[in-house]
Amino acid sequence: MAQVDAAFLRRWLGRVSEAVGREAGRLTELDSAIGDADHGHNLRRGFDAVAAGLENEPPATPGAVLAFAGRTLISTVGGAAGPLYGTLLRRAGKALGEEREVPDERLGEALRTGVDAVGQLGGAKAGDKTMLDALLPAVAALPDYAAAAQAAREGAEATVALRARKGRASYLGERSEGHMDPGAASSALLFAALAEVAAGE
Amino acid sequence: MAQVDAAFLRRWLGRVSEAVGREAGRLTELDSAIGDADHGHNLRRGFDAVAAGLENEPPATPGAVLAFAGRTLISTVGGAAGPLYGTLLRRAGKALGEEREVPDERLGEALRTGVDAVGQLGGAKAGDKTMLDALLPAVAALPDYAAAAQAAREGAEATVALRARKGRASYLGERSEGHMDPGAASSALLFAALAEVAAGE
Amino acid sequence: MKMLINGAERVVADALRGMAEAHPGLAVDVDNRVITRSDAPVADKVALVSGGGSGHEPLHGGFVGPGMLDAACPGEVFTSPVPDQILRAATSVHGGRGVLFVVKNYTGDVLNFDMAAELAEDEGIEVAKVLVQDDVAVTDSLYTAGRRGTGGTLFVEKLAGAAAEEGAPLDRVAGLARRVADSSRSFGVALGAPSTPAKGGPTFDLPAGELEFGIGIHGEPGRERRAMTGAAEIADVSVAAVLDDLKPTGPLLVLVNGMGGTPLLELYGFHAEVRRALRERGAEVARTLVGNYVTSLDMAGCSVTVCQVDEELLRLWDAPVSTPALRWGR
Amino acid sequence: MKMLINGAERVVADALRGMAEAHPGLAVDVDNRVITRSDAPVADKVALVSGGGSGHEPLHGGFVGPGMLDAACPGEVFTSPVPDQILRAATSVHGGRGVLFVVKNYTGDVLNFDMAAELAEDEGIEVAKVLVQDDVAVTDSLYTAGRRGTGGTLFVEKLAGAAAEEGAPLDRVAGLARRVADSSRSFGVALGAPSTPAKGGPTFDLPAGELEFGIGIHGEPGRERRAMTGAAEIADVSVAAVLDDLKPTGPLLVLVNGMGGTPLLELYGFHAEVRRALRERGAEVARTLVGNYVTSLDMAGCSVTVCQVDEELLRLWDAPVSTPALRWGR
Ligand SMILES: Nc1ncnc2c1ncn2[C@@H]1O[C@H](COP(=O)(O)OP(=O)(O)O)[C@@H](O)[C@H]1O
Ligand SMILES: Nc1ncnc2c1ncn2[C@@H]1O[C@H](COP(=O)(O)OP(=O)(O)O)[C@@H](O)[C@H]1O
Ligand SMILES: [Mg+2]
Ligand SMILES: [Mg+2]
Ligand SMILES: [Mg+2]
Ligand SMILES: [Mg+2]
Repeated sequence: MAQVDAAFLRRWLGRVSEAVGREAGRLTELDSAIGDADHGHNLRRGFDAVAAGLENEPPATPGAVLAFAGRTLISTVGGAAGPLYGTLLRRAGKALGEEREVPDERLGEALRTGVDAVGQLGGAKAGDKTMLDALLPAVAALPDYAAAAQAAREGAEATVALRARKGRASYLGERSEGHMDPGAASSALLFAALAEVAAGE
Repeated sequence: MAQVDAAFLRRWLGRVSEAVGREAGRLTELDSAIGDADHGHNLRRGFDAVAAGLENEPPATPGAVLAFAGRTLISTVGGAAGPLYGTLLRRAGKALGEEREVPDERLGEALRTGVDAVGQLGGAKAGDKTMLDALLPAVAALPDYAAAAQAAREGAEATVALRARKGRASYLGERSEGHMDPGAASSALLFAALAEVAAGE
Repeated sequence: MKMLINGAERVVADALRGMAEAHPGLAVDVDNRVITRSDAPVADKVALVSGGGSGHEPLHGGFVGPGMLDAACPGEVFTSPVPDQILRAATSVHGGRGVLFVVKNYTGDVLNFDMAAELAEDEGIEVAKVLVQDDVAVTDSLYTAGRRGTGGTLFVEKLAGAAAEEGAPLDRVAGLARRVADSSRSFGVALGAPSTPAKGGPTFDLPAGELEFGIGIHGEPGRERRAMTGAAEIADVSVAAVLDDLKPTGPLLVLVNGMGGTPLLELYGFHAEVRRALRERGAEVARTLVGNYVTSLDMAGCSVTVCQVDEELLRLWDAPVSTPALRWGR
Repeated sequence: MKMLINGAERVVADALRGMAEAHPGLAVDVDNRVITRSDAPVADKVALVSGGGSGHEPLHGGFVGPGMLDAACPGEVFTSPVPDQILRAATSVHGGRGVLFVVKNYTGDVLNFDMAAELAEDEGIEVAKVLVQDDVAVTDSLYTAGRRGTGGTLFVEKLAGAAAEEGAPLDRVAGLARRVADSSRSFGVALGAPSTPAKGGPTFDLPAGELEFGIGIHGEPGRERRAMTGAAEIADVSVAAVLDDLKPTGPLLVLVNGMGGTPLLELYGFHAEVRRALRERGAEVARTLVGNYVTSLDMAGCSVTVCQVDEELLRLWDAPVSTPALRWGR
């Protein structure tokens, strides 16, 4: 596969919605250990809305799909994850412009732009025990989707040992160590879904 | 033994205070099943005050001992048991008059008068699952102290099967069945202590 | 069970010290356990005195102040106050026009207030009494101690307090209080048991999937256990219980009351269902109160109280009140 | 864990319906989740908008009304509101003199309010923001998201609300709000975890003999676990924490706040100990509030907030306020 179109990204986000629906309990459980026990349920609400919206009025370009998804997350999720994931997808969508098909490399670049925006918005860096610890290695491995999924998973696993410096887990200080960051865990789900959809092509 | 004096009754109430102190948890536990979980702690507060008061300024006549104990219970216990037990002892004390020694029979009559006053004040009858179910058979058996203690114990046991018609246990309707009435249980303690003190003479 | 206390024996005394320092409008006699308006006695006003076991806060101490109670006597947790205490309250707020005792119908409260009334009359104070017995979960018959007093107490204290503030004489205040008591009905539900300091833990066990229907405010088990259900059905049952008993023909005051351990967020949602249920049955609501007013320590649960009012009672409800827990107007 | 709800997804919407019917002084847009004063927009007045996750009631919706907030935006339970919602609140209460956003310092709240501020400014509304970050349990350093906003929010909303009501312009109201935020410090303790509808049970396990010190209001575990102790020691630790950080040189407003699941009886007793601890350290108390104001659902526990005030702030504190949860004056 060398080109992605709007349908591909719609399949991706549909699969994310399924995965988040399936894993909402686990994500909320992770958030209950070092946060406020809402991450899974918030994301499920958001991605349900994304999936429903994409089905009702499917945007025709890859950029429009991501921009729509980003806006929807921003206006339905709330909390920290809503603006962060929303910004990721909105910026990525913007970066893709209006083309009907883009090569894998362009999608990778766009998602890198989105992840950079997450860093700017939240002020977190690699190693702060946030979603970025899964997102950064994942987008670095693109356009190899399978490698990106694996990098995200490993990045999420590696957050277990870290001490949080951003988000509400940082309130716990050293007590935040020993738990996986919920946002990193959900980021891993995003890239697992991307790899699955890519592999299915 | 044929005569009781103030010292005898002070010994009795001192022993009641010990028994209630020891059994406060159990009485409160009984009250928690069909009431509001305070009976033991209320009585302990009251009989502690009675014992302390009798030690500080020991009244010289049997009547004065009981009247003092009754007044003290009324002003320290609260709840249903405070006025009821307080009235029992106050009326019994009044009935004993000013003599320095009275025969067992007179004490028995006085306590019967006190128990009658409990019935009048609270409006309960035998079989209503209250302290009266221990008190009535107990005073009927006086002046045989041992028989009175046994009658009170059996009366208390027999409340297990009854449905409450007075006090807060009555709110439970049939759910009050199967539990011993806490007030009947504490009445059994009173008469057990009386028998012990009498046997020790 | 963990509690924010210094020891079971000190709970009430500590709370009174804390109330004294929190509310400049109250005068608190910690040793004698009497809470009064700091401007008491108010001359030429009927004085209202209430009280009961502690653990129901803000009832009664939180309702002391202009427009409501003149004094409250808190007993030990879930234990009626003693006559000496009630007498002291009565004498210190008596303003020359008599005292009304507002008594919740529990054996202990009735006996202790009656004894206090005798003592007060011995001292030349005229005393009248109103018995609050609004809890429809209890069958009022020869086979019970009669209906319990619960949420309706707030209505009696507010409306009679307003009448007293207006200068009504004792018989009028007492008559009005009885009218309010007669027009009030309550029904309560528990999702869990409260924990008392004396017991050191929950007063009853409630299995995960079950509710207690028809509970009181003292950690007593209820009339009946039912399978856990949603707010809508709990509202239906509660509203049916109070309306079927009251059979109102006029507008209602409604109190949706939290028992202490139910979050206000849930209580508001429950209120929405109560209003729906009242609407479905054609009941007219004049005024509403939602919050923790007549509690049972940390019990999770709620109660619904309604009180039928006419124009006079509605005017008295809207009259100014200035207490720690209820405050409006002027 | 049993809850008085119709289902986790409906909790916030149901509560809003219930608030709408409880408080005639509020206008509640249930669909868009915006609570406003029913007389909004108030012409020629700076408008105050706040919001945050639900589960802290009465914060913020219970503080909407004359003398305090113009609008509140409740998010899902423990989840910041979304920008659209905040924007709608701002546009509907904007009275022509700008809007002040009162934001508790959490990543989610900050991001969503900032996005809303951009959108509002696009629509020509002048927006200022005050960040409440009063919780001394959190080290404010590069290694954290900064201090959380908790009890101090009440002081900011009340005092800035009073200044806005007096007609002060946006920069003055915002400056005053920041001064109050800078002068406020909080410290909280949990005896147990709250249960969220989404999780369906407690958000953390707390063994029988232990306390969480330095907790927030979102069911996060605290900084530290310690062995269970009495109210006196908990007060000592809490008071030391806030005073050592604030180092006050003037009189204080004091909020002794319940987290939702602690009985008011216990809270008053705790307040007595807080006052003792403040006295021992020579702190002067000007005004006090004791109750459940900034809660964490049904969490058992408490927090202590102090705010140093001068004459102007004290006057603003005493100024009339008329909201569901805070009401005095006129
Ligand atoms: N400043 C930040 N930068 C990047 N990611 C962050 C930041 N703050 C929080 N996060 C991510 O957000 C996740 C929490 O999301 P969520 O639970 O939905 O929000 P909230 O903390 O508001 O409840 C964290 O696990 C973390 O991965
Ligand atoms: N009307 C009554 N007549 C006689 N005894 C009663 C009556 N009501 C209650 N009691 C007794 O009082 C006991 C309860 O005492 P206690 O728990 O101290 O008071 P309360 O019910 O006020 O909490 C009951 O177990 C019962 O034996
Ligand atoms: Mg979270
Ligand atoms: Mg009892
Ligand atoms: Mg009792
Ligand atoms: Mg959250």
